[in-house]
Amino acid sequence: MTQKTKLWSSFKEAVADIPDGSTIAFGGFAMPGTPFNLIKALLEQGAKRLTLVANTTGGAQQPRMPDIGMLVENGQVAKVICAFTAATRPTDVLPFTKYYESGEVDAELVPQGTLAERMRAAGAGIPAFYTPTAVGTELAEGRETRVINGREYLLEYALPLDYAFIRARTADTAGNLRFHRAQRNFNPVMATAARCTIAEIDEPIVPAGSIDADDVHTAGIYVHRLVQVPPAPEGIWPAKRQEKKR
Amino acid sequence: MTQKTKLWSSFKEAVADIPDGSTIAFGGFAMPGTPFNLIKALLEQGAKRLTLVANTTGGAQQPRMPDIGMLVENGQVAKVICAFTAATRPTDVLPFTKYYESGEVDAELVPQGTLAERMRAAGAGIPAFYTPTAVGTELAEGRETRVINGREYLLEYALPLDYAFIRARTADTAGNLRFHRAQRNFNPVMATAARCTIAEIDEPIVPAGSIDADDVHTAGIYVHRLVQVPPAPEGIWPAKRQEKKR
Amino acid sequence: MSGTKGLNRQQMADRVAREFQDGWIVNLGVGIPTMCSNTDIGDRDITYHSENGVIGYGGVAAAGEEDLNLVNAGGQNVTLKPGAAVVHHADSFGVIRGGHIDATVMGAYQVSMTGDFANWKLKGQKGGGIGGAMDLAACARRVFIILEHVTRDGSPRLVTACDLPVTARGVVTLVATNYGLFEPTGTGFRLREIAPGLTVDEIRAVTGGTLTVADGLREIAVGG
Amino acid sequence: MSGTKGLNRQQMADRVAREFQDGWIVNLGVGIPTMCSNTDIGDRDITYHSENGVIGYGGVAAAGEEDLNLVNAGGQNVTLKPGAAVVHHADSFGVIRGGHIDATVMGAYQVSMTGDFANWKLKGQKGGGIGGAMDLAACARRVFIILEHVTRDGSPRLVTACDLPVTARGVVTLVATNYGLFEPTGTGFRLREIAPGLTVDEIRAVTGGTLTVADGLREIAVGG
Repeated sequence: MTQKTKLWSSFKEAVADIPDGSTIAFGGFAMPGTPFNLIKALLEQGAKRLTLVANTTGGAQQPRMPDIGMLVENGQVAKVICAFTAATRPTDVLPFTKYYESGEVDAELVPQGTLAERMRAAGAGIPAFYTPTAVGTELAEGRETRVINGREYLLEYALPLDYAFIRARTADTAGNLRFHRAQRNFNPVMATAARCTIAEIDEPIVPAGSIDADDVHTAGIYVHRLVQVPPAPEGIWPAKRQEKKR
Repeated sequence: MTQKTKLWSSFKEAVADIPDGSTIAFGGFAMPGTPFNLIKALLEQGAKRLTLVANTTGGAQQPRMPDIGMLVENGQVAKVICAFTAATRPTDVLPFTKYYESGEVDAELVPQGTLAERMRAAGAGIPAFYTPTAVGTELAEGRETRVINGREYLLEYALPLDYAFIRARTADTAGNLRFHRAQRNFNPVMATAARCTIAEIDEPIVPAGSIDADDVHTAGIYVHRLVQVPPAPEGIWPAKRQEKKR
Repeated sequence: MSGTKGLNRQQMADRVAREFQDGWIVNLGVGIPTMCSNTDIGDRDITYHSENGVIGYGGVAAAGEEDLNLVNAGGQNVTLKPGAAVVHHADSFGVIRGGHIDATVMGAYQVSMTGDFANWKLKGQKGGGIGGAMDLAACARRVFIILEHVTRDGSPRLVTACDLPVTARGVVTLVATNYGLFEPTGTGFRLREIAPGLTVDEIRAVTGGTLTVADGLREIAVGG
Repeated sequence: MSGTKGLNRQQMADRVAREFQDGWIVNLGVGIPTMCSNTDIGDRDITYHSENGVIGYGGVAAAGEEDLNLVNAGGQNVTLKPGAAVVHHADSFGVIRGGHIDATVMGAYQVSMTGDFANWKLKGQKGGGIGGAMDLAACARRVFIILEHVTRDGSPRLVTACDLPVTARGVVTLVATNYGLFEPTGTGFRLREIAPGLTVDEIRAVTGGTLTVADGLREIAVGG
């Protein structure tokens, strides 16, 4: 099940079997590490009633790249679990926001660190943990807290995934990954939490053993499908953000 | 407080200010990554009533290297938190065992993964978490458990440290570390959990920027004091284990 | 921002940045807080941490020299300083939650006299934009806030109690506005330094709770 | 071990190793379980994981070619297979606790008919040697045990209930002894395969609970 079978020849094939109702996480923070090509393939594949997990739903910046908001606009999404249902600046607008406000799509708003830790917990077999984050806020209302050593903490549960869509710089045929700079972000964490991790890879995939064991960022045991990103325009690559006038 | 002040010229100076009653963790799993030179320096420094945290107390293998058992024999230790108070093979004997059995030194026996996770939690601001490990065993007797999604879990608390003694292959002047192979083990985890991390380094310490940001195993923000290990016999290096006849 | 009284955006950021001590690890929020990294604070060595796991980033990359895979929390293409390290998101929030951030600087809509603040949700809004703000607010050793002293309609942003949903309670230790530098006292705010051209009475009129004034009140140094 | 009936140590390990399926991630405990990596199971690709964070280690290093910083859980100097990766201890037990280990093979003092087993503490001992055994036992997808069928004084090690402190409860799915291959059934043990030279009655006499026998009971293939 290693080597040959981890290499997939197209994004279309790599997402073809994803069933309706799946929970799928998307790596990426701003542009780096965002699996643009897998998002595009999922838009075309058409799976429905999805629960999506990501830092944000996208679309506040220009140029607009394939994002979760497009999956929402495409009618594929039941719920989003994220740290932003609206943009931080009141003047920015996320395409997703109106679907949430109208009740068409559900959302669970989670602080970014709690979101990352809930997936780390799922991958590491921790069913629940306590955190100081969000204590005393609206997000903690009606929820279980506990005082430990004199401080109040909120109970949070693991967030397991069916699929993780991620992007890395380098991969070997065993599925070991390396990320470049801020490309890393949520990607290694999501890979551990998912039953099936699909990675889009910037560079040609190298033979197992080409990445030194000490230099691996995500172990191949967590990565199930690899697709190399073709050059633009066929493949989608991070673009330079257009700064808005304020 | 970076650059110059992270470089210490001797193990003796690096441990000189450690007060009685400190909680100190020691990296290492078998020989790799064990801070032999810092243990030796602490033996000479003489701090008392220490709580020590490590995988094991050492001394079951030959040749015997500086280990926690020696600190116990030297009368410096009040308590050990570890995964072995006795060896796995009944025929092996840990020098520590008799101090524990006689009640001279206290011990808290913790499953190895729980031990690692408790320190990871301390470093990551998680005061407590649930784990399936040790449920239904003697270690769980009288302790708080909780059923989550139909499975029983044990509540475990973070284990914060005053000091972490660790060993790495490479360091830069900012304190960024790289470990070689199985040298990594507990070391990066302990570094995050300690108020002060002291690292003994195999190779000459390189200028900040010499280790690429993508290749750092432990970020310099977690490392406070660096001492380069001198060549043997002045410095202590892993030795080839002598296999016992069975 | 033109037309507002007192300090401009960069001057507010400058005043906060001058609080940073040598060796600190600092997280700067999106917007004005980012400008703290422009301030000249001599040879103090500050490590800037970004939520996405970049520890030790430097200035914004020069045009044409951007690495499109290297951004700060605001999505700007930045550079790395020597000694930088990259970690993943769970480890990055381990840095935050574990108390390893000496100071975080954030924007806000409101700060209360008890050190609560609000910056993630507008009145009547469903949902909001939390990002890493709640983690930083609850866990950084010091929470510094930069905001305009009054709203567009002239209401105080330094209030007795936040009427917007809070980000964290009792955590703010320092507030820089265009009018001055303040500390929440529990019963009001203490004016530590005043912006050029402002009077204490002017400030008192638009500040919630009791305004106390530091002995030998100094004017905030601007420029330089 | 000479003088014991039935399979020798390597043959017990061989029989368990032949259960490993292509693509599995396997953790081998110290002692006899380590010998599973010597077994020829054709071109099945097994990734061996060690508690200290080595994922994908290979055979023991040849004399003179040891890397003294590369050991397996037993402290032996091993090699790496192509595609190996190293992680730290918390991540390594994340692999275990997260259910990513397809099978763990351990030694034990006792296994009960309900799938409990004991391997960390002797009777009357204060403390013991847990290591990673409880994590592996509670969290691996399959727990396979290898042990001698009877104690030195001839008592069963496959028992109705462990009288030694258990490592985990209800987790063992397969047991290889020098007498045969067994599965705990809840009310006893099912003999799946028998060692050459043993009879069912001989085994029944030294096995706790009800011994049931697989249809068309096969002899364990040894050697080759």
